[in-house]
Amino acid sequence: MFNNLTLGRSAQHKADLPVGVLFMVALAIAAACLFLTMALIDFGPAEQPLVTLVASHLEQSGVENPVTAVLLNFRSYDTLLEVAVLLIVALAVMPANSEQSKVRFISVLVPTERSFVLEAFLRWLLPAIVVTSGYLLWTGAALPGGAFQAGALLAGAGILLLLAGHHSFNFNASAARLLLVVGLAVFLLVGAAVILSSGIALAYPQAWAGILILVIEVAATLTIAAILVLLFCALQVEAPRANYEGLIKEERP
Amino acid sequence: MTQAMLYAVFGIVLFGVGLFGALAIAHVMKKLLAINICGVGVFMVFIANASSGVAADYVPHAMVLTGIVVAVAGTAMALSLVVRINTLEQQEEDA
Amino acid sequence: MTGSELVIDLLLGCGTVVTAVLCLTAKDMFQAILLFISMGLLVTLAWVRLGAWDVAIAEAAIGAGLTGALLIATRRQLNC
Amino acid sequence: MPLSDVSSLLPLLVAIPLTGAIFSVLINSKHGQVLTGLLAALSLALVIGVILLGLPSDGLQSTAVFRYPIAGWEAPLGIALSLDGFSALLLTLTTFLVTVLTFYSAYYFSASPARVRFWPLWWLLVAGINALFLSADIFNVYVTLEIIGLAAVALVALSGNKAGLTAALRYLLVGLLGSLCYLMAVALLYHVYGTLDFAQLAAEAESNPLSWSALVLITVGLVLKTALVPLHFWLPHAHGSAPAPVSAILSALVVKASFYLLVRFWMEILAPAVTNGALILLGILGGLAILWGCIQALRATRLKLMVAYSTVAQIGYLFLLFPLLMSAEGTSAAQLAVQHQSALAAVSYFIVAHACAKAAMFIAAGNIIHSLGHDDIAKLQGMAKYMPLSLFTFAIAGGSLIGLPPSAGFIAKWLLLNVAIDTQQWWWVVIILTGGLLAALAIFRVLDLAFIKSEQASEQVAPAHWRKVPVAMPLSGLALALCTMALGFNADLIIDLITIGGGE
Repeated sequence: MFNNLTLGRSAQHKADLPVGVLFMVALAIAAACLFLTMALIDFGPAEQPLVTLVASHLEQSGVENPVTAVLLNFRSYDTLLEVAVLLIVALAVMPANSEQSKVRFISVLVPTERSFVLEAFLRWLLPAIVVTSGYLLWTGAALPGGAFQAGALLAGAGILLLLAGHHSFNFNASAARLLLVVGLAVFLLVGAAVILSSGIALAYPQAWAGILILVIEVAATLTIAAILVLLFCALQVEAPRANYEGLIKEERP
Repeated sequence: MTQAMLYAVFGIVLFGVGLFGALAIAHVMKKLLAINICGVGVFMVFIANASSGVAADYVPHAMVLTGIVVAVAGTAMALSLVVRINTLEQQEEDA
Repeated sequence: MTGSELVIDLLLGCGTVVTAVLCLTAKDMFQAILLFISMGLLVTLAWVRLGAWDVAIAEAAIGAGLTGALLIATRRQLNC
Repeated sequence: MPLSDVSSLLPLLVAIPLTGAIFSVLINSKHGQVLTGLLAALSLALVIGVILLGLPSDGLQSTAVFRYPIAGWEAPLGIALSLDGFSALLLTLTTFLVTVLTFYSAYYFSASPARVRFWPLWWLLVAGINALFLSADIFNVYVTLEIIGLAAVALVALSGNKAGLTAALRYLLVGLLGSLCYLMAVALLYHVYGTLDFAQLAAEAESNPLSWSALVLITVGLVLKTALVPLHFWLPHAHGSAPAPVSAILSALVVKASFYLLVRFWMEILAPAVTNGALILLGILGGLAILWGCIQALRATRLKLMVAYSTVAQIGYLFLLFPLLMSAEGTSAAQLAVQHQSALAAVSYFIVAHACAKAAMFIAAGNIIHSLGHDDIAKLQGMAKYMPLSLFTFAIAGGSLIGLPPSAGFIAKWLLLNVAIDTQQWWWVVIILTGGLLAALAIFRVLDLAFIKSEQASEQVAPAHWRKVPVAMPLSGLALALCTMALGFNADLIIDLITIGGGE
């Protein structure tokens, strides 16, 4: 089932298993799903005790949006580990060439081919995106939205910038590496610092909860945006690197 | 059949479709699509169950948000591996 | 639940499943990715129907948008 | 909040490796990263030492479980860390192995450009493993499983060649699928019981169709990650093509992490949903794994692949735990509890013995590759002359895997045999002994070749491309191998620890 992985130029859904086996697998999965469906319907709807618990503790959480309260206060530990997951992926896809750590994070370059539509579009869109992501982050406390949505939006701006061809990013630069870990680092620092007042890791003092959550979210947004742009860069290996080499010679005095 | 139940069933069906696809298809990118579909099915079961009571339960919403980010992280990692393997294969072909 | 709401939910659910199946059986990789993204958007609507606005925004931005962008970028590298 | 006891130290076990990871990203220099690593390992060892000293020492009478509610919210609203004897043992094992392997990696990666990414990923992996052993929340466990899975894949991919990358990709796909099965089970359990906390679930769980479904999904997902036959296909290549310290931690700890979870679910959380038939099924798969792994190890032509297949076999022994949990007719609850305790003690011993021995073996194999540039078994003839320490390590660790006295492997098998005989399941005795025999054949095949003197005197020159390794590298392997010996003489240490908080 997994021994025969094809990267294949063609997307043909060629199976590596005999039809008989596939049929059996399909049958087994269908039977299991049917059983699961019956069991779930049989059990019926459930009233969760957590609904009232979340509602009654929302005031102490420092935010008004219950999802944000769960993500960054009640179950903040999950979110902390989730930022660690993103860091792992960032490290895994980072370009292996560590010799470039002296090159700047963002460099300006002359694009090989210019797209005037995209450029004009960007001039208006970029500030709008940055403002909107800031707004998403800010409203995350009360309305739907938050660090991940804001980070994704900010990353979109970065990717557009990349596509326009005027800039390139070097994720081995110290500034970039700082950006990659700042979310996790701030989260850990805040989590440890509150021990001084409440005695328990990540237990924010109630009066400070709102502001601390915002601090964590801002740092997380930066990290998430940086990591998402890095992911996109990593999958575009050839294209930017071609004019990247030329850039280093030009940039250095 | 309530709305929540309906979506839960669709979630289970998506899970099954994705699972079968992930096992049966050899092409890596489609395997990855299948795994993602499988994940969407799981998320749908979470969210559907969360709305089955009188008031919405926000804890599964938070869990699904975490799940979505983890899923995209895994997908990105797999895709970067695919690209790197492909680059090596092309170098082999060129050599 | 009124009848028209049930129809919307049924259509959304069936649409999601059908798009998923089409995505996995598509011959062309680009087509498969587009179908995957459309499935993401349908699922986003489903989250809205279920009252999960946060999840809907995240699904549209990350689940459909970002994953789609990554998939298309990879496909361009692979030429498949 | 009275947190003056050892539980206040629990978050440190996750925070220290995470901090280590952050500093290894920020500090790019070689010495900085190594220094960070050694400091992190040292502080982990210190913390675990203090925790062990703080544990109650009254053995069987104690039912203490230490809990730490993170963010100050008690379950079910918040997430708790918890520590009992079983997790304390595994955390101690993790800390010990990580310390040795960090020391080894400092040398192994000293000249490799991969070190820049190795160190942060290494510490993130350690954070994931520690977080998993500490977690008392089934969704939190999912996140830790993903940390472990993704970090492990990234570490396997460090080898950078096509075989390594393909193995990593396969490992990743399998891991993602396994995690999703697990996550589906979390959705079901949360729907039914309204909580994610281990203890609360265990108190409320009952035998109903949704519990069965959840147990099946969890088992399929985790068995995939633990690589039990027939779902082991991804393991040999992933473990066989990774850099040596990575192979060592994958075989020694990562597969054990998902096995630990299986034990938690089958013995505690979903115990009411477990049936005798299911226990026997897992046992049969375990038996098959022992035989199949040993046979493949015998047929392997590469040393690391052989060691990896031996892991497949050793995982099989772990799954013999499950049939030994079966209750015979007429056994009282107290008798059953004692039986469970002794079965778990035997398997815990097995985990520790195998972890040390396998890490030692992968280190030895890594040294051999470092020296020779290959690990072709057929070309190892007479190599003992050039790499005496590494091959000596290989021999001692091999002895423990076979189960020769006085090694820890011997005690582990002896304990397992005892439980099998006590519960009158003699057929496992046959399989355990056959497995030992086959393992002996595989290991002596290598040793025979390596220690034999070449017939022709002309071949007594050093092989081409031979490189001397820093003496610290074989020494760290030897230290681990000697540990398996030392544990053989001090069996009580582990068995006392495992009984803490194990009162059922």
